[in-house]
Amino acid sequence: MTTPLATARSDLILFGAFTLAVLTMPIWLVPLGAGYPDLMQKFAIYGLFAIGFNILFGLTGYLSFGHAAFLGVGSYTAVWSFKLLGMNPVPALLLAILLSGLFAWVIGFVSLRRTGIYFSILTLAFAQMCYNLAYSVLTPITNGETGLRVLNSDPRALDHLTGQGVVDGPLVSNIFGLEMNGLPGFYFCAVWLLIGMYVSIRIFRSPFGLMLRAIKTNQTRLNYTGISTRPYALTAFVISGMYAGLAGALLCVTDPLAGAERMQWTASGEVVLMTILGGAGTLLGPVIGAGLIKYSENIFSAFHEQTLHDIFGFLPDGVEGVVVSVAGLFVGEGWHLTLGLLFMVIVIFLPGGLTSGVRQLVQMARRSSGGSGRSGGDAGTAPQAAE
Amino acid sequence: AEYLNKPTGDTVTFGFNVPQTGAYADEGADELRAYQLAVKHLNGEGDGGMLNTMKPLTLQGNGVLGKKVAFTTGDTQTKSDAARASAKRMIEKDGALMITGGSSSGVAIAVQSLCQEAGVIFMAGLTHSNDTTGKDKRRNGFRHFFNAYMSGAALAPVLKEAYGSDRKAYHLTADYTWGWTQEESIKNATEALGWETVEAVRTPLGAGDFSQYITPVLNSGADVLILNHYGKDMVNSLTQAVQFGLRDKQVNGKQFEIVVPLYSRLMAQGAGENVKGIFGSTNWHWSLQDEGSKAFVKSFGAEYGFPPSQAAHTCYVQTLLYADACERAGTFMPCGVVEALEGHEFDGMGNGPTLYRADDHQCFKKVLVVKGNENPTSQFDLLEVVQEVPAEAVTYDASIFGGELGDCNNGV
Amino acid sequence: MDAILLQILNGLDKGGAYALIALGLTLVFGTLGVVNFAHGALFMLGAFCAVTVNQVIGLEQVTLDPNNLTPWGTPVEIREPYIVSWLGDTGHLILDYSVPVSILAAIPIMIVIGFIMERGLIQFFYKRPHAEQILVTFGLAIVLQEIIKTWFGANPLPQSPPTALRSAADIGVLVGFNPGEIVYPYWRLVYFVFSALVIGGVFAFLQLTTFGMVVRAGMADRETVGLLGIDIEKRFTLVFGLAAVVAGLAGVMYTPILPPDYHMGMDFLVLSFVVVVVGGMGSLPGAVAAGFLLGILQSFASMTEVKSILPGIDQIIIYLVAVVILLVRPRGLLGRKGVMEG
Amino acid sequence: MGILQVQNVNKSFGGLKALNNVNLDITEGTVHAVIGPNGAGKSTLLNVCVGRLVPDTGAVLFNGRPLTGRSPHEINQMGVARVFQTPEIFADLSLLENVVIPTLAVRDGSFTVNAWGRVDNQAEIRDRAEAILESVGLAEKRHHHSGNLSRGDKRRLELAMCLVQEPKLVLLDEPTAGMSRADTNATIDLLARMQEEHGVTKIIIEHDMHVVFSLADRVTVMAQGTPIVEGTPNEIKGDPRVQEAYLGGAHL
Amino acid sequence: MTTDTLLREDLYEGGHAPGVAPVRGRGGAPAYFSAWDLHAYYGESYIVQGVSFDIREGEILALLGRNGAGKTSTLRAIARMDAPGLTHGEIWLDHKPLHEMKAHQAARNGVALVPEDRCIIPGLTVQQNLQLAQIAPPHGWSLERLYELFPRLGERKNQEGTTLSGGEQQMLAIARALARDVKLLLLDEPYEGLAPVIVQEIERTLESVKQLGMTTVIVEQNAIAALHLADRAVILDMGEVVFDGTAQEVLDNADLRHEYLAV
Ligand SMILES: Nc1ncnc2c1ncn2[C@@H]1O[C@H](COP(=O)(O)OP(=O)(O)OP(=O)(O)O)[C@@H](O)[C@H]1O
Ligand SMILES: Nc1ncnc2c1ncn2[C@@H]1O[C@H](COP(=O)(O)OP(=O)(O)OP(=O)(O)O)[C@@H](O)[C@H]1O
Ligand SMILES: [Mg+2]
Ligand SMILES: [Mg+2]
Repeated sequence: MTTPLATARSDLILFGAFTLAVLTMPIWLVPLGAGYPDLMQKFAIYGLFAIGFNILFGLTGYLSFGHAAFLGVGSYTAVWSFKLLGMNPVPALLLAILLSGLFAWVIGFVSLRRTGIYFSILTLAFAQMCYNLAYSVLTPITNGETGLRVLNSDPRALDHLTGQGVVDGPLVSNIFGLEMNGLPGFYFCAVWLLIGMYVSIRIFRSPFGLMLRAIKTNQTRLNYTGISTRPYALTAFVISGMYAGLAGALLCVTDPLAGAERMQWTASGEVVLMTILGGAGTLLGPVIGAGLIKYSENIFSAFHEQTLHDIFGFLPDGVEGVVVSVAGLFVGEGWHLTLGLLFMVIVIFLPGGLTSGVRQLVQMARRSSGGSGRSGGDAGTAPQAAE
Repeated sequence: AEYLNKPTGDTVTFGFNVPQTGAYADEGADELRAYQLAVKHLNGEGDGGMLNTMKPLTLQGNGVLGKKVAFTTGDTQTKSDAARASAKRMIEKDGALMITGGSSSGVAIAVQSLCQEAGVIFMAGLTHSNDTTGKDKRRNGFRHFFNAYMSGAALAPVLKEAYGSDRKAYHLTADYTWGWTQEESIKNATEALGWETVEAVRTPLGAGDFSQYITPVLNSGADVLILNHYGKDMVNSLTQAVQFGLRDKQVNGKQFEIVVPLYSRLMAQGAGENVKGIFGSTNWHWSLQDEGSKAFVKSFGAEYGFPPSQAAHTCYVQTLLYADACERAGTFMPCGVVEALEGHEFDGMGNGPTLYRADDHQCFKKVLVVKGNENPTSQFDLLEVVQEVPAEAVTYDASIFGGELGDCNNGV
Repeated sequence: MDAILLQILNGLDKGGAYALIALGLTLVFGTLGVVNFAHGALFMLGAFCAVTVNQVIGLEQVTLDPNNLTPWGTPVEIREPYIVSWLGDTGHLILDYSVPVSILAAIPIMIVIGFIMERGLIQFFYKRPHAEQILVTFGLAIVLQEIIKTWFGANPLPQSPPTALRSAADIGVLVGFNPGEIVYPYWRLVYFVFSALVIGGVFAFLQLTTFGMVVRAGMADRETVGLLGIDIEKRFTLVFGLAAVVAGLAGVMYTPILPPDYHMGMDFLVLSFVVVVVGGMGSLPGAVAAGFLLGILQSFASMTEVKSILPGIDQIIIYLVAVVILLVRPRGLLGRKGVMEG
Repeated sequence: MGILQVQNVNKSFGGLKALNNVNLDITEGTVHAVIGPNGAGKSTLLNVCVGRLVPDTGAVLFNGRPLTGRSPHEINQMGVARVFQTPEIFADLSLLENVVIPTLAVRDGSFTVNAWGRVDNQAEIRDRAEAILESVGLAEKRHHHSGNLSRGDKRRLELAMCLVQEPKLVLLDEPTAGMSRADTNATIDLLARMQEEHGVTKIIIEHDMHVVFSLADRVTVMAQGTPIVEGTPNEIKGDPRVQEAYLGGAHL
Repeated sequence: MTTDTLLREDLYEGGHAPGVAPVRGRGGAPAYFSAWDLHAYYGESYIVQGVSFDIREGEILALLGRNGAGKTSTLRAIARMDAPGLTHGEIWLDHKPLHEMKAHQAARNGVALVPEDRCIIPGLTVQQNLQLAQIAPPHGWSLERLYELFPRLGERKNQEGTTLSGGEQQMLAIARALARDVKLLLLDEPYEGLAPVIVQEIERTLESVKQLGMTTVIVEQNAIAALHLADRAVILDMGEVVFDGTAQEVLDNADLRHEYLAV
């Protein structure tokens, strides 16, 4: 976690390994049953969302419970950009980043007057207001419960200018004809994930990142050190809001529909859980947490009795029946149970989340095999790379 | 391939996308039961259910077009995003050719447009908004369930008969698209009878406690309360309205009444004895005595030990209709199926002779007006069918709700 | 006038419920410093205590009537509650009063649940960061609600108040209104009185007893209290049990108003946190005050007159008020300095 | 006119008058000690100077510019640094980072988004930070987690964090409380050395008379919110009022 | 050979049978209090590294050493606080195995720690702070008697404890310890941050505590003051005992003082 020893080289290795892992996802995810475009897109998008959230929460310690609002703003902006300008994702993403940044600035400006749980509740309140209004009163802008979609009758000015206006299939976001669904969609998101990750690494190692971490540990001292904390926190808030907006827009690039539930508190809670689960304040943790939650959401819920019977078919009949009915409690309609247990198990046994928990385990193993002395005590306090 | 996910092996995969978590999980579970039963029947197992009563019938009872039916399930969580993600998984990973299910209109519309874009068929489950086959209709999407307009059209004459034509109605409406379309439809239908609408108040989704919306009804001069709520909202608002003594009140010299335009047995169960004597409409009820209903109730009851809900019914029927259309079209190609379903007339599925209207992919059939049973003989016997309103009485001009079907999409 | 009075009644009633739920949450937070996302689940478990009691007393003897078949071919079941066949009218009476009776059962059950939760899980999280407390208690909440769902299904299970309290009271007449103008359900009045009693009881307990003093001291500095020979953990367990009972009773008594389902805890979770925070983290009077304040404001915001000026205001009022209050008063209505600000 | 002037400052907490019409004039380049019994208002006086508390009446001038009403970071940017009675450090960060932050604050001002450069590439910042750690004797521990330091070490770290900023005025609230004799002596040396090298003005609150008399050029004695005596250390030692109110029978 | 190995072998020759209070080497009399080979960690930091010493009844022991030597940690380990965690070692007080207890049990068995930062409980009055000490048995002095010893506290008994001045808070912390039936009083830097007048006052208090014959461990930076009060001295360095002897020996041994105490 400590910066000075996380050398530029180790960061580069980290980033290289991450890039490789992301780009080869369509290969190594197949045996896990997750190698289909939609889920991989979700991994990338929610990973991005969590990385951004982590810049705020992991570094400054400000726990926002309303980040879904920016995801929603990003989505709505993207769809409006599709509707008005055309199906090219680039203006949509830029506008989404811009607008969600603006939103974050306004909400952050107000919320950051408070700290701790008071801040969390302020952000939650803003997000819930956005959600409730988007669901009902703001229907002319958001299309309410049904969700905002692109229609053939929309102006799409740029498309018409470039002669791509008349489409006789579904309207899909595309860059010069390359449609952003399926694998191309995934790679498009993956590139953004990598950019997001790189920026995050830079921020972690920069003086700015150091200031953010100082905010987390002692604001009083920082103030008496001549630093005005509010603008730093606000910048972090805006940056993470922009990440959220970008993620929201990518959701619409791969699937041009923006729904209000994206802004509900459960969605905000989800990114909080992703980050803590993976390890707040670590570089990779949030992405891993996001992957884990999205994976269980999509894969565990897809099991049903039939699949279970197929899986446990090798067992003797009586045993199979029992196993299937027990396993049935955890998958299909019981997948929430699995998720809940997963949260509990990870946080109980791996404090600090998956990544830091695993790291601690490794250290513990190393310590019990190595000797310990007074300096051994320092091993725990000595700096390590962020992952 | 000539169309997306063309089955190459000896099975064809259907995607059953139902709410497994959230407020509609029980409804989702019942839908899933119906789907599994339908798959059984299609594959020639079990007693065949409605395959014995469906007319016309081309299915052979050996799967569809000679391929066994396999299925994949997913959780919509009653959220558009989750539902679409789950449907995409079915299409992209599991190779589903047809997606069906759902328990709310928002989700149905979202998944329907996804299926349109992806190029598979969507057979809607429980969705009651006019929009599903109105302004948001799609060529690849089909709805068997009735809608808010039909509820209004079916209910109005019965209400007039029971409560007279001089009534003042107060609406409480769930503040989202389905609530609005229902409020509009019921308002139009009742105002046509001569009823006056005193007030229509929007309530937030999931308000829980509705007391602050109910007290103003007390002294508003209204003598009928219409609850445009569904699911938990309906259970809560009805329970609370009854507690506030609304049904014991006399207003304008008349007995105060409550109406719940869209009923379901599962919801009625949640509201308990508060539903007694309250009018509403439903798509189907297990106590119907036609051959199709009897066959379905029998095989469902034998399998699971209790009668099916209307959601189960519509899902079961949709699956059979889709399979039959493939069989008739001789292909799973979406455009072929669309053609086979459009304008298709059939019978023996529980609601009398039915038409899948080509203009908007909406089924036109009998609608049931029901009333909370005063003396239930069992825990399932909560609703009593007051009237089976014939299809002609609820049919409307397809153009009134706007929307475009567009072209069918094969996904390639 | 009558409309306003009715809305005040609504607000008080709603406020009572909010306050009661927030009270337990604050108690746990203030004493143990634990952000308990499973508090809503305790509320839900309380409600399901009522359901279970009702099902247990209402346990039915099933006889099959072979002459009468269901449409799917099995014999029709004739059910009669054992309690009625054994006790006759008294049985009916007990069944009728199943919700109040459940209180008796809910108290020990909730204490046990509270103890198990605290000893088995929460105690290990006293010193962990709030974020991890959130994660683990949220996980627990999900697990609890899923267990309830597996057992009881997802559909609401209606509970009736006793017949005598089922209708509405014409309380307007008592203060000179015309008959029928101010009527309010008996059960809601009962609920209001009940919440006032419970809140008062908890306050008296913490302010006036030595136990309360120790607990307050433990809230402030558990380490030092331990140095004085006091086993604070034991008392914390008791406090957690108390909070569980308060939440559970709130749930039991709420069942006739809101038919319980497995998700009701989550539905109340966010709201109860907002109430607690608006009241000021760790302040019991704050939680109560905020509960009533938000309840009343919500009622007023729902009036058609208000909504016609500000459409949608009833959907956001709670959050709007929360924002305003937190901006005007940094630590909520009555919050203490330094609590949960880091 | 001195570098810091406290003019007629009053401050009450409820009924308690913590500062009662305090006037003080600190000459540039001197070490000024403030002593007095517990609860005399010494820490309160410092808090008023750095903007943590707002005085009820009166003003504090730094180089002729008012400090009252400014926020703490502005006051620091003007060149006033402060060591707290209970050490305020960045407990989650390493010692090195703890001193890097104030160094950056001097270089970059109160707010600069410098999100692209790597901290470890900024040689001059690191060098300065390491040098200061060296001079307070914490160099070895520079990669340790500062939250695990003993209290004495935390004090020294905090001192380093202030000194690295090269402020014009340092306010020290009991810099050696809880320090062992050895460390106290080391701290005295350090402060004396800084004084020689940079001539930074200091205000020191101390109960340890050894420290006071080794370092201070002038001493103000406070009691019950008011300065009662001011003078050189030797004048103070002999003053009977001081003996009675503060020193008791302690031999110096 | 380092001092401490010498001392260990000298003092604890042969160790002791498990479950029985160790017998003090010197003089053969059973120790009233003994700490045997304590090892303690803060998380992963190894802080107390095999500390052993013992005390006779009524003796006052000065525990000295420079900052970070582990004095506070040792006291906390003896009082059985959660941190640092004791991983190894035995602590016996009046034949009771403290190492098997938690903080509150140790307190019930006669350990009273006056912590470094006094830890007056916010929100409670002076009187309530004292009452709190008398909730768990066994009780020590009555409140009346305490107010007699500390008249300043009697005057302020209804004031909130945390608003007292530093010196008064220190008195309250000591009084709070005496309100319990103390067999072993642990004082962590009782003079810190106090004005000389107050230091003298506390010194007088401790003198009178000494007259009562209370077994005491005092940790103090002001080594000379502590040594004047104490009978014996133990010096810690880097978490280990480097000296164990009489207070007079330290006062006499300038080298020792210079090396470990810098006085
Ligand atoms: N925030 C506050 N609220 C209420 N009273 C306060 C506050 N801060 C200080 N006081 C009171 O003001 C008086 C002066 O306190 P101050 O901390 O300035 O004393 P001091 O001279 O620094 O004493 P010490 O040497 O013990 O640190 C004390 O009686 C203290 O209780
Ligand atoms: N909570 C803690 N976590 C980790 N390490 C700690 C903690 N508290 C103290 N330490 C470390 O333990 C060692 C001994 O600390 P301790 O407080 O016991 O020393 P001390 O002798 O009392 O010093 P001082 O005279 O400065 O109070 C120090 O190196 C310190 O860094
Ligand atoms: Mg002070
Ligand atoms: Mg210490």
